[in-house]
Amino acid sequence: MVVEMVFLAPFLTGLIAFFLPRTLGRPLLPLTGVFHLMLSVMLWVKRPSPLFPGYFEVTPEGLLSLIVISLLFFLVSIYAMGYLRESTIRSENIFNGSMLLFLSTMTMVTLSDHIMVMWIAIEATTLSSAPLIFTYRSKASLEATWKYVLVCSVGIAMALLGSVLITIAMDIGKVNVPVSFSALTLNARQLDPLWLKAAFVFILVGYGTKMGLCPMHTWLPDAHSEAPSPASALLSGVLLNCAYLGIFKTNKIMVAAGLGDFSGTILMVFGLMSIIAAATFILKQTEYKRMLAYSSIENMGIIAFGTGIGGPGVYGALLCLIHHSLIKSSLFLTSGNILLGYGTRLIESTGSLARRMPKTFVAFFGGFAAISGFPPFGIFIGELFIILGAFKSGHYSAAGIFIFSMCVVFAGFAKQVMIISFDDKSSRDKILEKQDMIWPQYTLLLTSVFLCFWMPDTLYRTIVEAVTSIGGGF
Amino acid sequence: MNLFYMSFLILFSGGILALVGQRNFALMKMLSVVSLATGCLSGLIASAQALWQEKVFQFSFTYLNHFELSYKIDSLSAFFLVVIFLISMIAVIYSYHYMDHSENALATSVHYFFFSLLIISMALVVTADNIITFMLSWEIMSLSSFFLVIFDYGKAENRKAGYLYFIFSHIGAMFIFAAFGVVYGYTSQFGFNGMAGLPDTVKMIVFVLAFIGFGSKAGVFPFHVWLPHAHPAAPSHISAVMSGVMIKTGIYGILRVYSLLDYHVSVLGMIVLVAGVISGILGVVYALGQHDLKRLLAYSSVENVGIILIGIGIGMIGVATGNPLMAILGFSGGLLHVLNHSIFKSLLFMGAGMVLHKTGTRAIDRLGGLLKRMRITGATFLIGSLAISGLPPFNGFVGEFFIYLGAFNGTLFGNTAFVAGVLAVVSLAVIGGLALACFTKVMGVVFQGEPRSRAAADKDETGNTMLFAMMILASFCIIIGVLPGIFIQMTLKGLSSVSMGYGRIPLEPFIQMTENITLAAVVFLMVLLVLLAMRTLAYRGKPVGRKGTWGCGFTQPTPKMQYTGSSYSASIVEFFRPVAPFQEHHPPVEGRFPEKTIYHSRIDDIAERHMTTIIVRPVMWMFDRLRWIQHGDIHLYIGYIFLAIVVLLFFV
Amino acid sequence: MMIESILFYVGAIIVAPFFSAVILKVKAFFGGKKGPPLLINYYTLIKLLKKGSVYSTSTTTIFKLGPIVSLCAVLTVLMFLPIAGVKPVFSFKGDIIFVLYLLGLGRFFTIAAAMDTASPFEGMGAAREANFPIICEASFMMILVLFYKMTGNFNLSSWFSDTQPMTLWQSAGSPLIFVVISLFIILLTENARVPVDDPATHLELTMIHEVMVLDHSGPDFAMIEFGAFMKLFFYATLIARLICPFNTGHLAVDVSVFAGAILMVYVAAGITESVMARYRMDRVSKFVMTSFALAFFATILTLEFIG
Amino acid sequence: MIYSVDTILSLVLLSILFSLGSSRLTVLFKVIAFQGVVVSIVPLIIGGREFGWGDITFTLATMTVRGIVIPFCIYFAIKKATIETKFRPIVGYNASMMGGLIFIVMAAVVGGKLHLPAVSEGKLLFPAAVTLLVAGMFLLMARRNAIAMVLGYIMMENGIYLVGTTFSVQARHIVEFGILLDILAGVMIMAVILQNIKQAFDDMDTARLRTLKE
Repeated sequence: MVVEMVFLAPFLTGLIAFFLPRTLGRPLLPLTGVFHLMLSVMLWVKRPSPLFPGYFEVTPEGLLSLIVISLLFFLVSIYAMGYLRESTIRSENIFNGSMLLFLSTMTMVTLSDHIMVMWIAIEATTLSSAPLIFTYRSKASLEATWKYVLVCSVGIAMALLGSVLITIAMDIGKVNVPVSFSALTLNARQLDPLWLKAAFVFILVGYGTKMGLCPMHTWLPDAHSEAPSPASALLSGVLLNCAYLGIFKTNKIMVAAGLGDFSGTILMVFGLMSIIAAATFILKQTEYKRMLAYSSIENMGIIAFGTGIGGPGVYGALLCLIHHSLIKSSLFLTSGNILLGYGTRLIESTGSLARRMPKTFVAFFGGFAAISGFPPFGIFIGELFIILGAFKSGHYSAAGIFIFSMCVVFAGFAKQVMIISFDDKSSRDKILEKQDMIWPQYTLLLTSVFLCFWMPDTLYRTIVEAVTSIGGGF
Repeated sequence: MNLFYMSFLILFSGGILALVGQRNFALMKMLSVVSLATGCLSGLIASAQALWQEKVFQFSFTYLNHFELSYKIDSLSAFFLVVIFLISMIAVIYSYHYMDHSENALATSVHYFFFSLLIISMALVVTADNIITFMLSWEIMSLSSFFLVIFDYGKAENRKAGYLYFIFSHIGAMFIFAAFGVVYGYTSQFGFNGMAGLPDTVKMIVFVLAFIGFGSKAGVFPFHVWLPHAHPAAPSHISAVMSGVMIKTGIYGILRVYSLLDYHVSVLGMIVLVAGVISGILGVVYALGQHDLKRLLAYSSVENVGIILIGIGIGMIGVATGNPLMAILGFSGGLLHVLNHSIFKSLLFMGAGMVLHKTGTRAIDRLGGLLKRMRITGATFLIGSLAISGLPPFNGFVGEFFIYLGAFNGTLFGNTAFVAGVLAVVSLAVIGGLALACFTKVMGVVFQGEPRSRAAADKDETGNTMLFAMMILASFCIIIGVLPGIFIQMTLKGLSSVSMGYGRIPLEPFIQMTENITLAAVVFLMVLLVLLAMRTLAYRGKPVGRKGTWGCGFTQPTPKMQYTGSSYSASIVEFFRPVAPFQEHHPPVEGRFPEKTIYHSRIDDIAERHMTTIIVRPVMWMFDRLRWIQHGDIHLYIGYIFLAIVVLLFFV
Repeated sequence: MMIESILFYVGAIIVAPFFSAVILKVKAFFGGKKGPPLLINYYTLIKLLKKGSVYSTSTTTIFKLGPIVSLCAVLTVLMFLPIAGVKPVFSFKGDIIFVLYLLGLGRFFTIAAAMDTASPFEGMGAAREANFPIICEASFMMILVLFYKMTGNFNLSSWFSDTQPMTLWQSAGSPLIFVVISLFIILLTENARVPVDDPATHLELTMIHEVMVLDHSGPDFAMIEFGAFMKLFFYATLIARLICPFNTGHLAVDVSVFAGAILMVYVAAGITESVMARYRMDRVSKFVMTSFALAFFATILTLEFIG
Repeated sequence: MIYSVDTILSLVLLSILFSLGSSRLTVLFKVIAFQGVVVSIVPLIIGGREFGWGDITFTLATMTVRGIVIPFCIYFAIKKATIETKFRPIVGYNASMMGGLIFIVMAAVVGGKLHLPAVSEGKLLFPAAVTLLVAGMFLLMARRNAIAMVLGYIMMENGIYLVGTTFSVQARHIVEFGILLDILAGVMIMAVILQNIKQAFDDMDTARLRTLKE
């Protein structure tokens, strides 16, 4: 068992998938998914040491992301089987291959420890997901891909510069260790603070672009809404986590270097801005997939905010991170059902979902309640801790803005969801719902419910490990 | 103890059964009604025991490996548990015949599921003993009740109601989050215990935040806007539970926070009192102006929450000014009114449900004369109306009587207590008068006179469980009204866990007061009996005829000529015009042979009206100003990245 | 003592119709007429009791219940009333609130009975009956606050029995005049007298109380009338004790002084009716507000004194 | 040695100004290729490091990719006719050039104040790197032609590369190579997108790519 195997395996199958016809390529997705899930679980249980230490490392936050990615990909791949059957995609081999490469690169992000390797992996996620967004080959999807690739590449280039600045900080501080997050965290005090701060700024803006923090979020609604739903689910569900991982690890160095206040404040500001931006566009949204995309921006804002305030907030942020992945991907998959059923992305052309697609409705509304922070879904606990943490750290006005903008987001979101679910439009006919395009969502939601009440001890300890590593906790 | 677990288990299984058994409608309904009712009954017994013995139960579970879900049933919780389980049980019984649309089996079973969740979560809210537990139960309560509100989502107004309710409950919850956040910020523990040790200004902030949060659930003006929309939208027994019980969890929250903070200054009491006065008076004025039976009842809930808050406010000021008698009278009056209101309000909603069920309309001015065929409904509704108007010898009077005594007691003392007392007394009097007007209107227009439309004509009452439920509640109204002793003891026991610094409350003086009420009520009933006997004597052998109503010389009366609800309330509403803008719409009657004309009137809720202009529009405007950032131009998108870096580099 | 109280109670019930006739007599005097005999009300009651009744087809049991409950309410109320300074039959802390709400109960049933007939005129009367007393109650409560503040007791007997009214005057002084006026306004309003209502008008549209009982007949109507006499007596007693607060301790003297005082009240009501016209309906609210303002004013003024 | 580095770098600065001031895309292509070659060589010739075969191979590879493969990859993706279409830029050419000049001066001043570990060996290194970066960014923001934007991105990457390889001593070839591969792949994907844009819209104006908005 080698750590690197986890991302090499999907990489290989991905390469193969490019050359396979659709009949063979399609089952490859869930197969790889299962295999990957098995590997991830083994990784979790055994925690082996990597073949290239210094480049790769198994960290608690990485494990958390990895297991989420794995689970999600597996469920999404099952959904994708149904989705590909229902919708017409011209070159499916590219879709399949890109999905697998995407999985591989995301896995690599979670396992990488070297700053540059991390950057390479994150940039690779951009590249491997670009074809996914362009799947439908429409003008709109072309535009979305163009913006996605260009904005993200520019943003991530900033992160590269930031990474370089870290090495400069090392040089000035005369630190001679591998350029890996773990080594740097240990020696953070010796790094030059000025250059470290500059590096953090660049890395935050860079990976923040990828994560969807306002004002660098601009590509996100376009990309997430134009991609086919299984891809959107992955983009929103886990890709954002990967970018967050980069910020998280850098923040770890900052905290270790005693610059936690600086980085925390910046994270909080960006978090709040993201929530406000999301609120702005959710309020009068006309397309439901864009609405979900903005909701992702909101949640990334929440997570950034939580990470920024520290203390219980970090714990809350990590909970939000996990649950947001589960729930948002479920929502995007559900939006795929709606898209297939109604054939439109416009909110006002939908309606009566509760009557016409009851099963989809349950998944959709459950997802909505979950993402809005209602129990028994996990985001509730996450948001609770973030709010408590914000008050604990004395950021009263920030907490006020946070709560206010969350309320606005909720008002907007609820309005659209009410329209989609209940509005009485002309037709009341049932729309056929396929079983295999329902239960992946249910599984995701139920996982979130489950994790809201009981967590395996190892999961809890891993989260706490990650939380304490950036100075969070109770 | 085990009984509590058992009742939760039965309740939950009832909900699950409903979901599972939706294919067989009759069986599903039977099973879930029986199990929900049994669950409520066992919970009722358990909580009544807990209240009576004044024992404190505590239990907790590990939650998410590190935290605790802890529950504590002290006497205050037990008091509210009694109310919750009692009313829920009766509402469940009522629902058996009310939910009789078998073609709607799926919706019905889902409704039972969420109903069971609602009961459970309400019970958990009043027993929760730390922040996480409380918020968890609170949010589940909001969510499950939301689903009950949009039960009939086919109607646009119900969807609007559900939306409003959703938003308000979320925002309210956020205020409570904030209150607890402040607490946590100072105590760094999730338990409630440290709250008494907060600095004074912080206590003030916490209380105000919590008051807004809980007030929005309780329906305190001006946070009540959702209430008149949501309560009518739900099925009637759910309206009964929501109006009767669920909004009381807000009251519970206020009391609990007050008790935990252990902060006795008259300012807090004044806040509560003034909020109560405003909700009370405006609630009933708006109720008076409604044309929709269930909306009217919903506004009347706002009024009664106002009365409860007046009681609590008097109690708080009593404590703050060192005036134990005033305090206990106020608190116990308020608590008793919690019980009373839950009884008569659910009774009235059930009556309204029967009317709606049979006639298919909630419009007051389309009804009339129902009493002739719906005898039990009418009689119980009459009792409910008398009780809600606070008239003796019914239960509504008892609670108000205690609040009056407390308020009058307050007038004996220094400035704050005096002002509070006078304010409470006068406003209670006004509220009483208005409530009387309001419910004579309902009785008179809906149940008496002649049917105003075909919908109301010749409608019988059917559904034994519905009638049974109403009769039970009506008898409670009389029992509490005549024999309030035991119930006052309940409230006093409930109060014993509210920290006022008095130690044990002596029961005797208060029992004495209830005995007076009993005496007076018995005297009244005796006189009534004598008079009835005399009346029978007076009519013995006398000719008794029946004829049409004398039309003062007009020979062709029609039911349309009757005084309508709108005309009945017009002059009173007119008096309150500044706070209840009254709008009329009727095309002028023109020409020698005028066309048919219409008349339409409504009164606006100023909170609702100004909510749009003061909050919603500015917020929308503000956010609209931000919309340009997503303009689609990639050059500027890249510019944002650049800008972000440049700005941040200034702070390095 | 108890026997004495009950005797006075019964006595009050018996003489109440007589006093009401005084008003008619006064009005007749002002109109330059001879007027009905002073025992006219007894004749009317007996006449009504002898008759049968006709019920509207629209009515239900509530219609029959109305007169009984309202009469019963007033009968019960009188038990708490100290008549001529004698202790009442019952008395407890806060009895006055019970009394006021009992009167409210009576009003509820009067209104309900009126609404039962489906007559537009009775509905109109009912609406007015529901409207005007709202402020009356508030101002009554204001007066109670004053009394309570002065005496520290909270029942009718502690304010109106024995020499207590004297104590009220001593501690309150001249502001109590405001209270008397305020109470008089309440009396006029609650009992449907001019200028709030004109029981003798010939147009149903302008009536309040009388129009509500249009459809009652026979013994039912007798009960209503009887109840109205006693309600008037109740309020008149309160005012009489205030304007004539003396108590000698000799029962006969006290009773005659009380009788004189209460006669003054009735005459005053009669004079008011004779010299004033009925207000327009929308002015009535303002008139009633005056009583509240007076009571409020009195309370504030007095509090300045007792401080 | 120092002398030659600064000479080359001044050429680079000149080329930046040139690229900002030119309306012709072919000029831009040449400039990019030139810069690619320069930034690949500079690390080799500064610092007086001992360099072995590995370094030389790597430098050659970088040079090939940055100087030849990347520009040509885009060049061949688009037909020549399209390349020469001109659009009015968002910021004018002369203004751009003036801005570039001012920026170079500013960068030189700031660079002088910062005490970077490796900067003592080439006075123009910092200004050149930063200017490359900012000029690339500027092209991204100020040119409406999609191709010019991609070229701007490449210029920016060149700047970052220059910073990375010259100011830090921590370079590892395998990592550098990974980065290079990423950029190459990125540019190739952009080339594909450019191709698609041309097919779909028949020109390269980014104004056509503004439909997705709120």
